[in-house]
Amino acid sequence: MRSVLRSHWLYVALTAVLALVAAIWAVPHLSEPGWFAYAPDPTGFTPPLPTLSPDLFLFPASAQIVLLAVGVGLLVQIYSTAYLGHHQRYRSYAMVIVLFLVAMIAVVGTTNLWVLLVGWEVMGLCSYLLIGHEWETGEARAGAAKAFLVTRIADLGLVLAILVIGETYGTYDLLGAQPLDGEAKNATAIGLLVLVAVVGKSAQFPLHSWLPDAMPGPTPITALIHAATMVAAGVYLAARMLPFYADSTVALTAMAVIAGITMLMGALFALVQTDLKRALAWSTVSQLALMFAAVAASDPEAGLDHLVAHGVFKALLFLGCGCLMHAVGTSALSAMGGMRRPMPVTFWTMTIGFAALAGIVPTAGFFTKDSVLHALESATEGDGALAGGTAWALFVVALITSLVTAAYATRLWLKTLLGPAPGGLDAHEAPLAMTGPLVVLAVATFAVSIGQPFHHGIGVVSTVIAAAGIGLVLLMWRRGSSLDWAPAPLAAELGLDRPFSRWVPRLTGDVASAVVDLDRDAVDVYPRGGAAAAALGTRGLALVQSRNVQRYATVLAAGVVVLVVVGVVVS
Amino acid sequence: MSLTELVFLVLAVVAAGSALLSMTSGQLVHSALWLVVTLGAVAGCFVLMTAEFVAWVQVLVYVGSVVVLVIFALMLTRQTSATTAEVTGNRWIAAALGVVAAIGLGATMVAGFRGEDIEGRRIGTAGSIGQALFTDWVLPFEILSGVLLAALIGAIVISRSGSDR
Amino acid sequence: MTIPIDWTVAGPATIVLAGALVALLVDAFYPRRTWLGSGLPATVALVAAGGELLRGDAGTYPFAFSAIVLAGTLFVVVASNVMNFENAMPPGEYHFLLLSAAAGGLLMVGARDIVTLVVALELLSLPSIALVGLRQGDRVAIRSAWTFFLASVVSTAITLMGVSLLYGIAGSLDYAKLRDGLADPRVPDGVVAVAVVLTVVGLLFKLGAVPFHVWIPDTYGGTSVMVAGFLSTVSKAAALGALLTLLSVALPSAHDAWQPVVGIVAAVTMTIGNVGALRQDDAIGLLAWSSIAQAGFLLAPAVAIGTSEGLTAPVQYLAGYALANLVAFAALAVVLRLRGSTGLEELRGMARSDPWMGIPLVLAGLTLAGFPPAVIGLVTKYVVIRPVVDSDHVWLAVVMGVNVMLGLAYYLRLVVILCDRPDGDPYVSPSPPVSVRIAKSAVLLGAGALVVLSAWPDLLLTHLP
Amino acid sequence: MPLLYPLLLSSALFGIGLYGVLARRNAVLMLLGVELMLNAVNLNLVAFDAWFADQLHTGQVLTLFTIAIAAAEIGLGLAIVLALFRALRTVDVDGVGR
Repeated sequence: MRSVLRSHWLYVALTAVLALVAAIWAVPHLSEPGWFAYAPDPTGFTPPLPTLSPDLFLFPASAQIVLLAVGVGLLVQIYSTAYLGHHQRYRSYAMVIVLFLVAMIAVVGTTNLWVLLVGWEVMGLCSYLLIGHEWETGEARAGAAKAFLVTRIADLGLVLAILVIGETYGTYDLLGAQPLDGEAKNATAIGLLVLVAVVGKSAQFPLHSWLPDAMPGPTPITALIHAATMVAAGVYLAARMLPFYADSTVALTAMAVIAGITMLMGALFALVQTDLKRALAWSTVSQLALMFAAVAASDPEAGLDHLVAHGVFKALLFLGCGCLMHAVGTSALSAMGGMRRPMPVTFWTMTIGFAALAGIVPTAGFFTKDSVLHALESATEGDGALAGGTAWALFVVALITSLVTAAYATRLWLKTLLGPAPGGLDAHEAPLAMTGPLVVLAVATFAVSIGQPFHHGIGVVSTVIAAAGIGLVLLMWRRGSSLDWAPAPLAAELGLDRPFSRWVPRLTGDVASAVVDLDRDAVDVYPRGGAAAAALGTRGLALVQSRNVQRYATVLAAGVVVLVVVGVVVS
Repeated sequence: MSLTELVFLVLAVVAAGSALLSMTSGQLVHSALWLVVTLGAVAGCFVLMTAEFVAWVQVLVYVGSVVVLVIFALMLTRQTSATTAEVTGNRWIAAALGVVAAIGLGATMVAGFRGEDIEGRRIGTAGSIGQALFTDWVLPFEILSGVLLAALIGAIVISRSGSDR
Repeated sequence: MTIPIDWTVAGPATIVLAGALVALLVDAFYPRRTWLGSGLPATVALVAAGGELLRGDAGTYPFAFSAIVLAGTLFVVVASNVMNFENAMPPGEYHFLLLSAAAGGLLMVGARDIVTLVVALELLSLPSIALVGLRQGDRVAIRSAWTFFLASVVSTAITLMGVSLLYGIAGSLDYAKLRDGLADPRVPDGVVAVAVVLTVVGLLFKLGAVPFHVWIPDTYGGTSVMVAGFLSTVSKAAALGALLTLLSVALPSAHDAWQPVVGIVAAVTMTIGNVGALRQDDAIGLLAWSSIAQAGFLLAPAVAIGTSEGLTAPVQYLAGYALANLVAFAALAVVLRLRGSTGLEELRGMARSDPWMGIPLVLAGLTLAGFPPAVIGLVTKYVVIRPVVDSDHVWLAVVMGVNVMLGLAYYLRLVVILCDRPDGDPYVSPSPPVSVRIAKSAVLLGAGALVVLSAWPDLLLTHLP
Repeated sequence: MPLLYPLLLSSALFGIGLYGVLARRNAVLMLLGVELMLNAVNLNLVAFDAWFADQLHTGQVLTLFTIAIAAAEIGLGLAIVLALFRALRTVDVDGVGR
């Protein structure tokens, strides 16, 4: 029994069973007509708690995401047997991945908002545990705590949004609360609260800073969290809730502005990184913003299509990054290069991944990005709730972002895989358990493009833009540029992280200690302040006591006075 | 102003004044003795409000036993080192709270019960109180016996430190 | 006219008090003064009182609180066996005081006039104070008792002032007559507000709500662990039952005066309790602050007392909280006995090295946090938030939501520490004596109950009023 | 006799007692402050009872109970103070906190 428990394949089997069950459940839903606007029988929905029934229900779009999550989860689990199998805490790691997938399925598969909240919170907890998996390093601990705190702040938005939806529609069931056409109520409030929730979960501006700092986590986990599941849950939620706030120009404009800022910022940051993993993290932030832009343009379907495609190729890139790290021992760009010969599988699969990121035909990234761009272009014609000016700005920013994206994808490709190999490097191909998932994902990168819509005009424009970006970088490469740009503000990530790294922890700590001290010491401030300054001396020090009964009684009596005043004034 | 009112006012002044002295006096034993005066004056007030039985209990329980107990405790815990001050540095905030409490309560009383008069009916004979106590208020009376027993046992066990066990 | 004694209220309390006396006498005259010698009659008396309680009208509101008080005391008595090695702890007096306090709690919950309420409150308070200072020759314990005593008598005096004003306004202290008297008082509303707020103070003190919480961290930290467990559950249950009955039966017409006060106190209580708990590095200190925070959650639904949910929600929350809290305190008592410390570092990895005590602690922590898989904690959290939302106190519901999040931070820290890999040599538990085994079995039973309730929350929700 | 006389005396005594509890350095004298507060309550109760001429004598009965409770409290309180004194050789509240 012990040896079975110790065996890695037990966890893979567990994940495989989960994936199989999810697939059996989800695949029939894929071909169903209609999208989220599925109109159910509106009767018979009551506030679901306290029964806490899961109320599982899949839409075609959610079925895709379930499949994506369990698929990537299974591949990550297989990959981890080789990557992390000898780690002493492998078992807890593997179990947390399973828990994570279950929570993700709960979020995507339920119609009960409270179950959704539970899954959402469990995902937050799991990501905290996984990012902090190597808690021996201070970096991992800090990154984990930061991710937890930031997403927690955002989770308040979700709690409030659920409460407002319950108040507005009288039920906490998504189907029961489905607003009929033109009858969405409290749309702006719900929209803004949902926005707060997803901005935190999906690391959008201004709560973006946790995602790059979560990179000390094991690389497979980064692939799972930052490609397929947790950050995707934010986009999914925004799309899923769109019917509640589709009428609200305010909420959609806010989302569009945030998406615009984030996509360009993330792409620019990705362009100057010297660390592959961190560059990929910023790239994720930027791509997620693209999906939000689609949602803001009232075409969530395009956003979710891109979510699936991006999930596949970004998982591929992260896992490939893991193979490289396995080979060279670090994720710094300076340590990589010349991988074609020693690591052919990694080289070719990652090339496909970068191509998809840059948006080259016929990868899935090309088709879904074009769908998003097409959605943005349609929005400029005033189809959605976005004002024409906002939509135009967003469209232009998205085009610039594709240019930068193509540029940084090329740069990363050149710096990691081509170029001269650093001296003394003895790279070798990763074991089969690691390269296998890469191949599967590479195939999937093409497979997902099957059946994707193709938009002629946009397709040509975006291909030209991508080619320009790629060509520019290739040209500079030919000219002998090192491709290491680091303008100071960009390299410092614009200093946007400062409020989080400095102020927030300090503030929390201060408040906590202040309350404890208040009971012990603070009351003493009054007598000390009252006494003449000269008399302070030793007597003043003697007054700074803890555990003084009289101080307690004073607090009590003063509290009663305050309460009586409140009672009299209010009544 | 009737004689009763006059006597009551005198007693009230005595009670409040001695209470103030009791709470501010530097000599511990003086404090206890001033408290006896206060409690006696309050007992007098009870008599003026025709609550004779309560007044007697007040005198017996408080003046007769509680204060004696307190004086014993003061003697037992007399400290060898001379104490610097009999009030703590907390006294200004304490004084402020005391004044706020007194004025606030006084204002409440004035707002709620201005212009009412106590008729001089005899309400507090031992017979009528006993009747009420043993017919209407038996349950709390019985519970009270439990309170006294529990306090007694508690006091014994707490003061029996480091003895036979 | 006479007021008859309501024996459905007085019966169980009488049995418990009689049991207290028997326990004291057995201890005094039994030649070998053992822990079981007085513990056994105490247990029997509590069980008998439970039987007497069941003969009455089960399912009523006071019944639920009485049942929680009795069951909680029984748990404390059984788990207290862990203290039998302490020579400084006199068993007869311990059980006598514990049962006296429980009788006081029972009478408080059943009181139908303020005179009985005040006397019963004292029957709960004075033995509790003595219990805190019971460990003989222990400086910290006696200092804690002094803190608790002074805070308690001051709040009693303030409460009595309020009671005297209520009497002046309504002319009676019977709940039913108070209700009529306050419906159309001759005096201004401000006077009623002063009287009501002052009266509620004593009960808020027993509940440990801010600003009457200052005694809690010192007192819990200075006394025996099981006494702290008693204070944080049974004493709170009695105070809550009495408070809700008082507010809903006697003072509904003074609704405008107490409702904002109760709302504000609940909000501030849960916030300060949670923030205070964030910095604790001892498990007892953490539970002490967390019990302050939980008092806020218990109090919050009282703003919706006009609805039926406003009355039932606190009972259901209380049941879950009391069970989890007692399990936690009892497990910590065992830990303290075996390892000599309850510091969080001492607990590191306990769920692995000593699963029989560590896993119940994890369960209790998750329940208190309201985090799955301890579904019962989550459900009861929802139960208390719902009436608050329904009664349009959205601001309070938001504060509660924020505090659920705050609470997660330190409860999960406790859980993570417990589940961590133990550093250093794994702790090897010596074969514990029978008394510890009894306490351990109580912990395991309580943890089992938590598991059952988590799997089937309806069991709790439908069987309480 | 005006009802306000005893009520105002009671308010004054309550305030003075509260001051004593919060300001006296000696633990025994803090207890005396509590006694003053309780006496203030008693004055109120008796005054209202006399005003209503209550048939149930609620006010006076509660006064008697309050006196008994005060006696029980002071008994327990003094025991604690004596134990404190034995343990710490002081009844100075500042010293007790140390």
